[in-house]
Amino acid sequence: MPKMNMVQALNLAFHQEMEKDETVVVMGEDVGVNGGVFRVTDGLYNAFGKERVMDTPLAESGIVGTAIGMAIGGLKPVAEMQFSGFAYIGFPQIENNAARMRNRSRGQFTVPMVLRMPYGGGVRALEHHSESKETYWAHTAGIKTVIPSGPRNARALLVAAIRDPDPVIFYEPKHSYRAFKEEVPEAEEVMELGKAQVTHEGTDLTVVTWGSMYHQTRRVVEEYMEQTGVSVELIDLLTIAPMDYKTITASVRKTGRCVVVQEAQRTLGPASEIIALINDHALMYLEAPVKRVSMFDVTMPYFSREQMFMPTPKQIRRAMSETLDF
Amino acid sequence: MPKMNMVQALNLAFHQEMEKDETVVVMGEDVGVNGGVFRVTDGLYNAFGKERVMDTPLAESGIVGTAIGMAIGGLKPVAEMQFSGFAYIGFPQIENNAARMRNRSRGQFTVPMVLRMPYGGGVRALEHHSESKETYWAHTAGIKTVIPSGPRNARALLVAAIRDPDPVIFYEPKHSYRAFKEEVPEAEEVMELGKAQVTHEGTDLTVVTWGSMYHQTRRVVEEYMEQTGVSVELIDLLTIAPMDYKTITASVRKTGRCVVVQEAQRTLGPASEIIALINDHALMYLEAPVKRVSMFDVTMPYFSREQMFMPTPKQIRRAMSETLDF
Amino acid sequence: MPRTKLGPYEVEYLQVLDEAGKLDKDLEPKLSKTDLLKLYRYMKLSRRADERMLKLQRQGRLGTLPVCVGQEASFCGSVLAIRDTDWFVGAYRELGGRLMRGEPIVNTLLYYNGYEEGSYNPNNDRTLPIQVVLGSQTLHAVGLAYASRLRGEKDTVALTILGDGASSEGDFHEAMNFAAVWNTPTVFLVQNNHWAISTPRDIQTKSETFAQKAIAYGVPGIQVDGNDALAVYAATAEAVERARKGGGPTLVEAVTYRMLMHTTADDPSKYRSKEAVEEWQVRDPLARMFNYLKKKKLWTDKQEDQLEAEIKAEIDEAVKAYENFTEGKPDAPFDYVYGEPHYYLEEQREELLEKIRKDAEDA
Amino acid sequence: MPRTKLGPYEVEYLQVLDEAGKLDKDLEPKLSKTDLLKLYRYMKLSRRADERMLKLQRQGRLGTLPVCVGQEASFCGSVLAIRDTDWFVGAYRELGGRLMRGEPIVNTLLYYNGYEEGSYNPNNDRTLPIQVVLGSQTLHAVGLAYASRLRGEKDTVALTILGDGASSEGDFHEAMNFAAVWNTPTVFLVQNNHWAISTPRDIQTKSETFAQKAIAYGVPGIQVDGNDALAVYAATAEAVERARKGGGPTLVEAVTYRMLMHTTADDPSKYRSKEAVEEWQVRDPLARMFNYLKKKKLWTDKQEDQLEAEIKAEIDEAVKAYENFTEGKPDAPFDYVYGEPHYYLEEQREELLEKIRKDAEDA
Ligand SMILES: Cc1ncc(C[n+]2csc(CCOP(=O)(O)OP(=O)(O)O)c2C)c(N)n1
Ligand SMILES: Cc1ncc(C[n+]2csc(CCOP(=O)(O)OP(=O)(O)O)c2C)c(N)n1
Ligand SMILES: [Mg+2]
Ligand SMILES: [Mg+2]
Repeated sequence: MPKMNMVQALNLAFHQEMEKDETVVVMGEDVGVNGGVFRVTDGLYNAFGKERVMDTPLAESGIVGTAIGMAIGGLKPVAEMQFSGFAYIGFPQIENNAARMRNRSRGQFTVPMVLRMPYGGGVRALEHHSESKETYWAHTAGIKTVIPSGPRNARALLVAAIRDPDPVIFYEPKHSYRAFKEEVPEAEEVMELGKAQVTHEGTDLTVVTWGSMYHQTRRVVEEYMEQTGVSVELIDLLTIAPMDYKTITASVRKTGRCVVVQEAQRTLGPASEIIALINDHALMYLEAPVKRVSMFDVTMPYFSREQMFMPTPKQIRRAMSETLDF
Repeated sequence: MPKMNMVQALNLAFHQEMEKDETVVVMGEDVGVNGGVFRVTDGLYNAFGKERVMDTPLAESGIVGTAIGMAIGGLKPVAEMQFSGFAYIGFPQIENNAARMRNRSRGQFTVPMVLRMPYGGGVRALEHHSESKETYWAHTAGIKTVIPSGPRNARALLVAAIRDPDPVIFYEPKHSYRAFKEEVPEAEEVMELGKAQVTHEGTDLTVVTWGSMYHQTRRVVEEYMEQTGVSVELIDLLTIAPMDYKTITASVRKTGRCVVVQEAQRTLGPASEIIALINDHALMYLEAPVKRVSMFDVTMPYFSREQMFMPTPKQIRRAMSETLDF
Repeated sequence: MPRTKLGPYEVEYLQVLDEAGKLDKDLEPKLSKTDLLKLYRYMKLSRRADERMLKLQRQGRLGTLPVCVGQEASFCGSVLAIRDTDWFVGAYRELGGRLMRGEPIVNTLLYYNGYEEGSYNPNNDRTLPIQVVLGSQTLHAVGLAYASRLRGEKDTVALTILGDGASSEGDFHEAMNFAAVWNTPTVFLVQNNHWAISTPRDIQTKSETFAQKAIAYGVPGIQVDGNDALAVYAATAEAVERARKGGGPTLVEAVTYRMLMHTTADDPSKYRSKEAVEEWQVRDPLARMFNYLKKKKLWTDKQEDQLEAEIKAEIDEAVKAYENFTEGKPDAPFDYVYGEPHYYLEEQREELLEKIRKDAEDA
Repeated sequence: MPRTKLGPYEVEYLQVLDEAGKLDKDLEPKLSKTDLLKLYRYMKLSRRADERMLKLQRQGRLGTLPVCVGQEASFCGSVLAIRDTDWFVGAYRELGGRLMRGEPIVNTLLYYNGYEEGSYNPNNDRTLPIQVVLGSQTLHAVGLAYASRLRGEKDTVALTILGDGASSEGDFHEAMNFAAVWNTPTVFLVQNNHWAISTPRDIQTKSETFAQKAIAYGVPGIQVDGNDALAVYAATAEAVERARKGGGPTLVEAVTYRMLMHTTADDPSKYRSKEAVEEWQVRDPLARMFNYLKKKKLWTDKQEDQLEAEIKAEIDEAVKAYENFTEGKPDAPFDYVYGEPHYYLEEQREELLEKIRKDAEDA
């Protein structure tokens, strides 16, 4: 199997899906000739032409709103917001229209679109280029919010998102775009949306995370297990909403202890929902409070202070120890 | 003391505050000559003139964006979004600018503005007129999200919001606009933002709610106490963010049991954060899972089905019983 | 050297049949008798349906609703210019236009009584539901037009309607711009009825016309007498024709007037004088068409009476159907969250059903 | 009867000093020697600072940054037309304009190294920080102008700068519209540098000019040669003058060119040819000013050498200050969440400090 980074894996998904299904179109700022500022859509313009790979005017509501029209009209648009920090401009079209068209029209019209956007910190970027605001989307009924963590699942989830009959917000951890490679099969792979993945089975502690926090956390977990012999169950959430809470609560019922690691700000980040679901379905199994490791309730600082505000490996490790020792 | 409904009480706050401070200005769609579609700003146009009470063009981002400019420029704009369901169009200006200007400019510029909007269901209105999406705002650092529950606190909180040095989202429970009257003193009253209120002290069960759910819940609680002799502590949250969690966790430490009633959809509604904070600070005091009573994870249905999807009094009562009997 | 001028940029103005009934023969569109009578019929149906709904609302039998009285020429005239296979992307103040698209009257009644069951058009799957979020639909029309072209439907167009107020929204700007840059077959019709709730047109924009906003996007713009159904038809038909031939989008401004309240929740006496409204009474689009048809010998008073009776029966029937409507299943909203079920939503559906059961038991 | 025309609507075009150095005496603005030299000085300072920052960035000593090379006439010419007490509301591609507002070079360096410490202007409290969210600042300029007027500052104006790309955002539309309706003293300057990252101007809008977008709002529009500092100054000064006198907003389009990459993260060879850029080399705004000043006997080669040396020293000093900058307290972001402390935030501040402490201990 060829080894690919996440950008290459996403690009592969595009090439194969657009080859297979000519209703798939790609649009956004600089996604065409330039191949996207992160090169995720590289080569598509030449391969599929400017009618299917559109460099749009600079207007996020316009991109989302026209994509909604295209989706209703029989296409499968995959629109890019250049950074998630600018996606709020497209948010009204998502909340007011994309998320509601199926209900509003009693199923007569549907919006099979994907809205991709790079999110998250750690890349020394300017203001608005480092946020993790998946909550805004996950709190919106009628859409799905998906966050891959590595090249292989990014590719398989993007294919699923494109084929999904509903609007999917596809949050791409930009920090992981080129951070590492994985084997990605040439042959098609599709993962189910709305399902979390237990990547490491364990019995003493459940750790839940997603996106760019996944790999950082995985490294901490693996080192910790090696050094201490503790058995950790690690869950990669993959879909934020609708949430596969059963995978989490089944694990917590087994381990009795849980740490959630999120890059998002604390108040009303996805960890809050995970804790609420554990409360609903597994409270009496808890032997310690669920520990949340998260950004603080501040605007993401400019990059000189960014790393300090995001979860750090040592902090994750301490959270694990404290939860185990509680 | 005169008895007033919430619309009258808010109107009183405006008249007094605008009289006292000539930098306070009011703006929005139909807030001037017409006095607002709910008449909250009635009479202001005649009293203070069109320069301070502006009927704006129909553009929510424009309203919020120009209000931000006014606030930076030394005014205290109070802008209305006609319904919270259209406020998403102003959301990018709030997230990208209002919430960040203090940090971005290291305090050189601040945005003392209030963004008022009626929210919530139960008034037989059209699509987009019945949502409770306080989470979007509460998950945004740098702003405050405030929800009054009755005429008296609405007035006192609006005054506080206008005087607050930062952007305040002021969610008005439209269902309670004219539902009942309270005594509201003519003399100025100001309540502190960021503080919850224990409206009924009790020892057996904590019930937390806010906004238009408060009065429905209060009635259930009072009836329940009368009929069963159970002692319930009822908390009116009033500010969603920054959250006064200590009032909640102190209560739960005492009662060991908690029900949260929210009109918002379940996933990532404020109840999730309340549960997470109880987990953080009072988990070991819990004798039963915290019970959340909420809307479901669907788009708010059109009004014929709306009531069924919102928390009902009987459902709240059952939640209380189940939590007590757990 | 003087400073140089760029331009001049122009937009057009069109009136065919003026308020005194004077017809400009040169500009008269070539409409068949069938089309003319269809146009008139739907204008009338729209008016009568509005009147009935207003009555039902006042009796507490419908929720809040907008009426379209006075604007019939504008939405019926424009919708007449498109085919059933074209896309129609309206707002909410174009009842007769929707009826021309085949929407059953009963659906409108259900819609305004809070039922999703009424918010789609079972007879035409290229008519988008009522759009409450002002201006946002204009972008959908651009996307739909784009999709049709890309999918090889060479001559499908999308007609979108918005209000004068909605033109202030950023989405309108972005839609005009995308349509122009992509050269999509999209026709934008601004129903300038002079009011956005209580906000008069002059607080909405400083430009003399809405039509001239086309210049910002490098596309044709035309202002028409929006109470002149022939002018609205002619301008829209021309724009549609251009769009079908690959000539891109057009902005049409139909100058009309909102004769009644914004919605039944609104009290216009708070903000406008009776005189302002009376001025427009004489420009009534229905009377104008009636006189035109009579002059053309296409219509008689007897036919008029017959039509009124027919329409009354049609509306009566719809009201009956509406009153006999039996509510669908309470958990229906769960059917329209996602196209494929997710267990967590299914659990919540069960919770809802249990809640309804228990609430009934506890009664 | 023919269909009637509305309009004509016009916008103007202005060039004072063409690329061959030909001056139109009639149009030459009356600028003092001091002002002319100030203008030239800041254009040069901007260019040299850009060049140095680019070098620092390539050495890994700065984060991603945009440079402004080639556009100096546009932002320096326009900023020269406003007073320190006017509001300046820019985007990010107007370095020289910011320097004219008194912003220390070191602040720019800190900003592009990820420090909020550099994102404000300690020497002028009417200059808004760099705005990354395209177009959103234009609304702030309208609100600021409104506030100044309401607070009795009769002649304060707000100048806002945006790019050709940003003009596609809905916020630009809403800002123009609000400014026009409220008649605020706001001057909008579109720096049309032909590119928005890789997106060429023709994919941004179909209109021939950006200036004509003014027509949509019923306000004056003017297109100027954006590499001609005199023309930019003259057009802006005229617009500012009109605004001060209560004449409302103006849209100025400065036609210029982005000579280098979008930001240091961008590779323009992916999407544009060298020839396209070369075409613009001959229109360099600095060379044009240099020749003009020499012809006017206001400048000599010797003065030029002196200026270069001065500027080099100034930049060197800023770089030194930047390199000696000692980081402020790590919890500073907590100081700027709210104006008044809330206990939950203060607890989180403590948590951060403890985390930093423990992370260090665990090392
Ligand atoms: C985005 C948005 N903002 C506000 C509203 C509330 N609202 C409903 S109708 C209306 C006025 C609309 O005026 P116009 O566009 O001229 O259409 P008309 O009602 O005159 O047909 C307003 C402000 C809304 N529905 N959507
Ligand atoms: C709202 C928003 N969308 C997208 C971006 C990403 N982005 C940064 S600069 C840029 C191009 C801007 O072009 P233009 O407005 O012409 O300004 P220029 O860079 O040419 O000065 C884009 C798309 C952004 N910063 N803000
Ligand atoms: Mg209108
Ligand atoms: Mg540009």
